[in-house]
Amino acid sequence: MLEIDTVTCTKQDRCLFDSLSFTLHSGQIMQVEGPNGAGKTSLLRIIAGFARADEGQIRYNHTDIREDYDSFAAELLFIGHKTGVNQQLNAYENVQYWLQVHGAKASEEEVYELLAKLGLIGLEDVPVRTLSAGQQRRVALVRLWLNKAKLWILDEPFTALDKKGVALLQTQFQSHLDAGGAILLTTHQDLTAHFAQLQTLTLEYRL
Amino acid sequence: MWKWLHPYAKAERAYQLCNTLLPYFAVIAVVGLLVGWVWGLAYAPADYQQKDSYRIIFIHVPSAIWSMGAYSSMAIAAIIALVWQIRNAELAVISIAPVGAAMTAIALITGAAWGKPMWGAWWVWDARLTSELILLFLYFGVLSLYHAFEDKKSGGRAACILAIVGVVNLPIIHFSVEWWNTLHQGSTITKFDTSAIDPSMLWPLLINIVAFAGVLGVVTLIRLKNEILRCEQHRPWVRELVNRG
Amino acid sequence: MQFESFSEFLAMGGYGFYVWLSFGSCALILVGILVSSLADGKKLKQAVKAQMAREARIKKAKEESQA
Amino acid sequence: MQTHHSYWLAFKSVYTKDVTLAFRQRAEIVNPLLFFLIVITLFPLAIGPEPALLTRIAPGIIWVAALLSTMLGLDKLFRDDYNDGSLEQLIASPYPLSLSVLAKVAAHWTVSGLPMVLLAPLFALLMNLETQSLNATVLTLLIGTPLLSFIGAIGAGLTVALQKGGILMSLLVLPLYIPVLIFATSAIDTSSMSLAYGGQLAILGAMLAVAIVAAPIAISSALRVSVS
Repeated sequence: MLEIDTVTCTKQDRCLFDSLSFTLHSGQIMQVEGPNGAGKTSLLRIIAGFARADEGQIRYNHTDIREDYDSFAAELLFIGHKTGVNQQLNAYENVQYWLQVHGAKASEEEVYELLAKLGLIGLEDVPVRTLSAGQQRRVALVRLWLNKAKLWILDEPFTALDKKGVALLQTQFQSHLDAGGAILLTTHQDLTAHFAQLQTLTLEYRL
Repeated sequence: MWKWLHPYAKAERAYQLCNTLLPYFAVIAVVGLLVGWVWGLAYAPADYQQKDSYRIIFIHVPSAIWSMGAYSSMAIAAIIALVWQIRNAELAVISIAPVGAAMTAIALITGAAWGKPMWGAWWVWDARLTSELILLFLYFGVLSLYHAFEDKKSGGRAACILAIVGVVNLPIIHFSVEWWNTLHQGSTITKFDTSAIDPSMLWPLLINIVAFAGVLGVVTLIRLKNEILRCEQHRPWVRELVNRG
Repeated sequence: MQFESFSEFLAMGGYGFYVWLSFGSCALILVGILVSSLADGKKLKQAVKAQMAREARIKKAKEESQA
Repeated sequence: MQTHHSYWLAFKSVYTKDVTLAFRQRAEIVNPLLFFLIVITLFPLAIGPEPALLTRIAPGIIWVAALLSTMLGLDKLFRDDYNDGSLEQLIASPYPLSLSVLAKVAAHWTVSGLPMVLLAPLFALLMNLETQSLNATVLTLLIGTPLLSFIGAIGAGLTVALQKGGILMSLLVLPLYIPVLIFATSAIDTSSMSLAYGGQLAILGAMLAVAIVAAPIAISSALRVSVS
């Protein structure tokens, strides 16, 4: 499904990785590991098409993502360090806005139900800036239940989540994989116990 | 592995190309300026109206022409850089900009120095001078945008976009300023009636125009060489080059 | 030659100040940008040399500590 | 949840979000307007209150003030979206980025340009402009301020990733505003002489048409560079 072909990235004269190649098929989950500054986030941003690789190609279903980025984007769900949750809007508005911008629609009950599932009962209509970091993160993670994307790219999705939240997320990961999706994520958590089919990619810090 | 080496070869080749071209431009610049200035200053006849003050034309017109020429070549390089994603073209944009800005500055200073004896004022809101001033602002914009980015790759691409936006706007700005000028009927005295120019003045002028192109080429090539070295400084070929010379 | 003497050449028919100001500032700007570009290139090459020397020193120190 | 592709809906939601946010923090709308008003007030105080003189310089003052107060809101145009990651989400959406950008520029105009158009009669009054010039002022502002938003958004997109982008943005954008300034002020000038100013309006309109087509492309490529 996703092919990374000899991708090279240098940042400020430092080579983060060179000639990196791997593939990710549907139903697979891959964890990118490595110390801080090894280029995990840079790699995810290159694959999501935000940043440009110095060399190499990212292909999705055998076409370069740059050729038809919008149809690639329709199959992509990206949640980064910056989650894209607006501080002034409330949780419900944030979810609805995101859905509309991504060409989807959900009923009010559906959204409220999901917000409740993620432990945001009673916080649906207060500005997000008044919520805690973990709660803000959950507002963004609602998207995992509200998308038809095949490929999920998640940068540290478990940050600021409690144990219950982590478990909830892992269940959702599993159902996404079962439905034929693919996940590429970075995390410092050990996921081997939860996903039998877990692949790991280790990036080293280079000088 | 080969794919890895490919771009280095490209940068290296571009560097060598600069080196091959440099002497030709240098000869044009040095010989052209020498002949053009001596001819223009000492041998060309004085203008019957403006007397010897018209001699400023021999640097004012070439610098004004190449201030625009440099901007257009910069914009062409920017389009190449963005459409075909060629890093060397991006570096060319960054290399041309300061030289173009210098040309614009020369055109402005000589224009002012010519304006004082002709119009009695250092600065007159004449259409051509005003356009040159705005052009200088556009050059400064490109340069300061590039230098504001810490990541020079993003800075280069941002500068390219701005250069293209600028070149789209330049004719509009030029036209609007010309139009504004006729509207307000400020100083419409043409400095020099170009249609009636005598060959004895035209030849040194043409030589100077060519010479200024040579200067533009020389300085741009030197700067381009620097920029290539700067972004390739960790590559083996640069180290070899430094060791050799 | 349009001028009888050198002093006449300098005077430029009374416009000497403006003419020489123009040509002078033009020469100054062009020489300035040329020299600064050349100096920049020289500095860059020196920086590369310094970097190579630094790496050589590190390598040497490593070899010595191993030996 | 169901997929529901609609360009119009996507445009509308981006537009509504920006306008809603601006109305929630009313200072964002009010402050540039107050700035506009204060700048205009300063001129008679500096130059003198003779009605004839004011009439003569009014077009220039109104338009320079309009340029400057548009700049105030521009810095914020993409800043919040860049900081909270919404910009990345817009890029990684199935809709073209140009569409969202168009919506954001439209929203910026609604909260910055449109109020100026509505308040133009007041400024014309302050500057001793006559009725025919008042019409011209309103019309030029109506066509000209969207142009300012479009051109300014290019600068805002290029500088959004920079910490101190604000001043740099003015440096990039103001020279590009010159044609708008020239044609708009000349239209008002011409109208004060009771002459037809349709030509200038047509040129402004043509520039706006070009901007609607070309600027979103430039803005979205600028944003892609800033995000990378």
